[in-house]
Amino acid sequence: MNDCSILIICCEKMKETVERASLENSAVLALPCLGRIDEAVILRAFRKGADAVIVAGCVEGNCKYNSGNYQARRCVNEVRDILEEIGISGERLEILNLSPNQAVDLVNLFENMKEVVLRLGHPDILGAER
Amino acid sequence: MILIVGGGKSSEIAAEEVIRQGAVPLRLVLPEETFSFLPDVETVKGRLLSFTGVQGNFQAEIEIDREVKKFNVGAAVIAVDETPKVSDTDCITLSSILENNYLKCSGTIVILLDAKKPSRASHIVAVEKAIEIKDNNPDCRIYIITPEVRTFGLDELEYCKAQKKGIIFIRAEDIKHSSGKMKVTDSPSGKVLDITPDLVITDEEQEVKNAALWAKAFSINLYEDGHFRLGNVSRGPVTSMRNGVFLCGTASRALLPREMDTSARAAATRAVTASQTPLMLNSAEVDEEKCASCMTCVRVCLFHAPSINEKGKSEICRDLCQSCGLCVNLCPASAISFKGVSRIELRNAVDDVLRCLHE
Amino acid sequence: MSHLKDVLESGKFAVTAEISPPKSASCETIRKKAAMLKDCVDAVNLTDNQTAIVRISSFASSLACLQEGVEPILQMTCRDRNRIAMQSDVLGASAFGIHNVMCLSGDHQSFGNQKEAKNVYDVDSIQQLMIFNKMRLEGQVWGGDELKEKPELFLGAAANPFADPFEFRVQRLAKKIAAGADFIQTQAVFDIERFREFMSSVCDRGLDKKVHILAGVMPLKSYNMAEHMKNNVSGITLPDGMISRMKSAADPKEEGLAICNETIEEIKKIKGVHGVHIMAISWESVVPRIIEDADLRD
Amino acid sequence: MIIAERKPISEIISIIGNNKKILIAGCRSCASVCMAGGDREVATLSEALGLYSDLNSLGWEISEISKERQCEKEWAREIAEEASSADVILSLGCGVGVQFIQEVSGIPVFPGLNTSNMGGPEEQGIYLEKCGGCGDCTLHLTGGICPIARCSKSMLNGPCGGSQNGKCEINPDTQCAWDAIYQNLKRLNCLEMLSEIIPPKNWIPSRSGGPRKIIRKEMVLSEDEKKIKEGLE
Repeated sequence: MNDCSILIICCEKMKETVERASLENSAVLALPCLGRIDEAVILRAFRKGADAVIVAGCVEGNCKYNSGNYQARRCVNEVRDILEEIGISGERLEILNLSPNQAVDLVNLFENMKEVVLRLGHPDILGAER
Repeated sequence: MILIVGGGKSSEIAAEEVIRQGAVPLRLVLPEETFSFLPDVETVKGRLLSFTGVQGNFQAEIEIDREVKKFNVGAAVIAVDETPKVSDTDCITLSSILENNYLKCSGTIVILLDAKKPSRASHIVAVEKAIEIKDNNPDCRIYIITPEVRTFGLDELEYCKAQKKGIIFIRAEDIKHSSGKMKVTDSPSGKVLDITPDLVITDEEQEVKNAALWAKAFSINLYEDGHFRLGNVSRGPVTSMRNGVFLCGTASRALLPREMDTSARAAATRAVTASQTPLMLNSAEVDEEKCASCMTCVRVCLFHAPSINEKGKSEICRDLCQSCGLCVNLCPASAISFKGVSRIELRNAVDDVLRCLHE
Repeated sequence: MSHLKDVLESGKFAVTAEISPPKSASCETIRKKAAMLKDCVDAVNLTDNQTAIVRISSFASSLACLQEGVEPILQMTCRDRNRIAMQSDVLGASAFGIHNVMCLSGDHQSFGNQKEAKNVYDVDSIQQLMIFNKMRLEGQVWGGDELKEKPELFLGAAANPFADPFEFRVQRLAKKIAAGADFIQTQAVFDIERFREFMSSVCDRGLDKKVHILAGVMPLKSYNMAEHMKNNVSGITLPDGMISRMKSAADPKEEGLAICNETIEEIKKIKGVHGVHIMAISWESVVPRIIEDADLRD
Repeated sequence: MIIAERKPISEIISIIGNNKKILIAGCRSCASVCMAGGDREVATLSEALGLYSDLNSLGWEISEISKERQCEKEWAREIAEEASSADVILSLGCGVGVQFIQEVSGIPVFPGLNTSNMGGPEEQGIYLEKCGGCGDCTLHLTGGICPIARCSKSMLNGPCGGSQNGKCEINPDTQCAWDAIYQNLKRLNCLEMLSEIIPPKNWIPSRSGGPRKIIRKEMVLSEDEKKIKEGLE
């Protein structure tokens, strides 16, 4: 079951780090700043077949626009509550604050996120392209 | 052309560096401010009314003795320095020694360093001056009383040299100073010392005059203690929160004399390069039909870009918008957007990115 | 008409106690407790669903108390009754010989066991006094309709010298007196300093001449009762000294009674206090002993 | 403004029951300002319900619409017409909006929000009740702070015995309205206002006097004007 698909949402600055980590079986969605993510984007990702979503942004305080990663954390917490209410485990969604040269943290999180997906299996979503 | 604000030392170095980089500096000083004359730098006394436009193409409106002139500048450097607060007590201050030299005084001299907001260099200046006074007349007695001796890095050698020359440092918190007599308790040992000084020199509090005035004109923020807020770490050391506006001088960060020099030159260099690389960010736009005038965008944007216009709807100033998309996310009526991050575009982006993952 | 009224007006140092009606349809416990307090207190408060917990009504408890030969003080909160129910209950009480009525704002229902109930608060305690005062003086219900027979009432109210804003508390007491309060029972006194300060400003304004003030005292039974009082009973300030005494006491009950005794001694010295109100919640049996120790009965 | 809060999603799901085609209707006035029912919240709810439907293969069809206000018959009618093919309409407007749409809609209209009170933002994201809508405003007597709405016991001669360091007895982070009134009158130095007793309030104009109808006489069209108007429609 290596076909688990994980979406990584990151900001402009992180894009290069995420690509350098070249994680297989993952898709990358880059936005001008993490502050742009709203709940609908993450919920849409799950709806379209993502087994897990990692939100990767700069360390809090380093965001070029100052509030990007704070807002992303608030959004992730809100989505986790909604997922729990709907019946999807909140462990499938994680936010990670790292500095551009710390790709290793992303790889580690990616690995144990895979284990989470292995343990929990696919959220059998009818509409998702499989 | 580069606009340089401020009349102090930092602005001189910045202007000099701008010329060295081959650009033309325009120095702006407030009418009531004093400034040091620089031969080949045009200095203007006036009030900055507005600073619009983007990096590489700013328009500065300056009111010079009741006549409003427009200047087109590529970038700006705010090189304002802290000035000592005029203290009401009549004793001699550190800065006054620098001007009219008291080097020839004798007897017991006490240098008291306990101002709440001293300039970062006050301790080193005090130690250097003490050594000079001691060299001039070796038989005078000098005490330096301070809760903590703040000489950094190489200046520790000065501190050591001063002690070798017999300058006595007392680390004291409670100092009673009345009618010519001083009672000082040395904190580490607790012993009380009685000193009758012939001359008392103190260091003064520093303040940034008119910081709010400049911040408003340039739409940049201040720290709580009134200094100019630096841009975020990822923007670089001498940046402000606005592209194309750079900060140096002690009004943004407490600096040692050497650091003032490097920070002024750095700001000038960045300003010259910025003026030659115009920045075209596509700013967010508001669909006035949908706007509920709920002020969320005004409240969340740290760059003061959105404001409510006279029609009661939100309007985003193109010059200040960093196109980060925070307001696009939080606008409850989804009235704000710009190319690439609208709700539909983002929804399709998620669909595409996941579809090609599954192929 | 009201024994408590006669005692207070005769200048004697009045003593009142408090019985909390049980959560049951029988008032046996009230009768037993009333019997205990029979000849050592001037009157007994019957609380009205205290802390918004459903108990047998104050009216019924007062009747049972009266039948045992102890003068009741009927308590009526603004939480559960609008002005219609209040005025009709007061008429009933007076008809059955219950003349002492105490007007209270009442604890918010979120404290009790009916948290989802809708509260009333049609009027507040001061407006309640105004309404009852008009009934007993002019023989009219609020709005002017005549009553065939006027109720005879001796009106009481509460005052909390330990609540904020402290400097406004005396002025609020003045408002209650203007509205018609005859006697006042204060919140339990633990912080004697603040109570002394309160009483001195009461006397400065000559209010002690216009109303009978009874100082509330509450014997502490245990350390965690003291902690409970300090943290989650609103409007009570407990000095830390007292709490540590309770904590380190070998026999907390004795220590509590000792503290209560000391407080009463201090209160007796304060000018303007016309009596003591002993709130020994679910410890009514100790009241005679408290009165004994502080020789309140001459 | 009217302050409302979205119902928990699990409750919305149980309200929808086994209806299949759902139109979510947003409102761009108060519900948007308090971040409960604007376009953004409609999009979030739509994705969430879509995800739930996919998860349990219920095959829901969710469509979205947003109007300037739901509490106008014209816009309510437009929403109802948009829902021609839907089974139910889930309105994210306040309670007023739900009822306006239901009046003109042939299919059931369910509330997506819990409408709470009239107030405003204390800061971004925190909304406080300010007005109780009692129909007989006496703010001039209480230093511009309304005890009917902001005192837990709606007292007119407060504070009660439970007010301590400016907080209400029922909840440490609820401000005691009467403490605020006292401080405010002190600041405006008209503390003497607090010495007069406010008599029992006339509650007739309030909700307890029955549902209220406010009429602006000079704005009501005459019968024949209405006929002419209807003729045009």
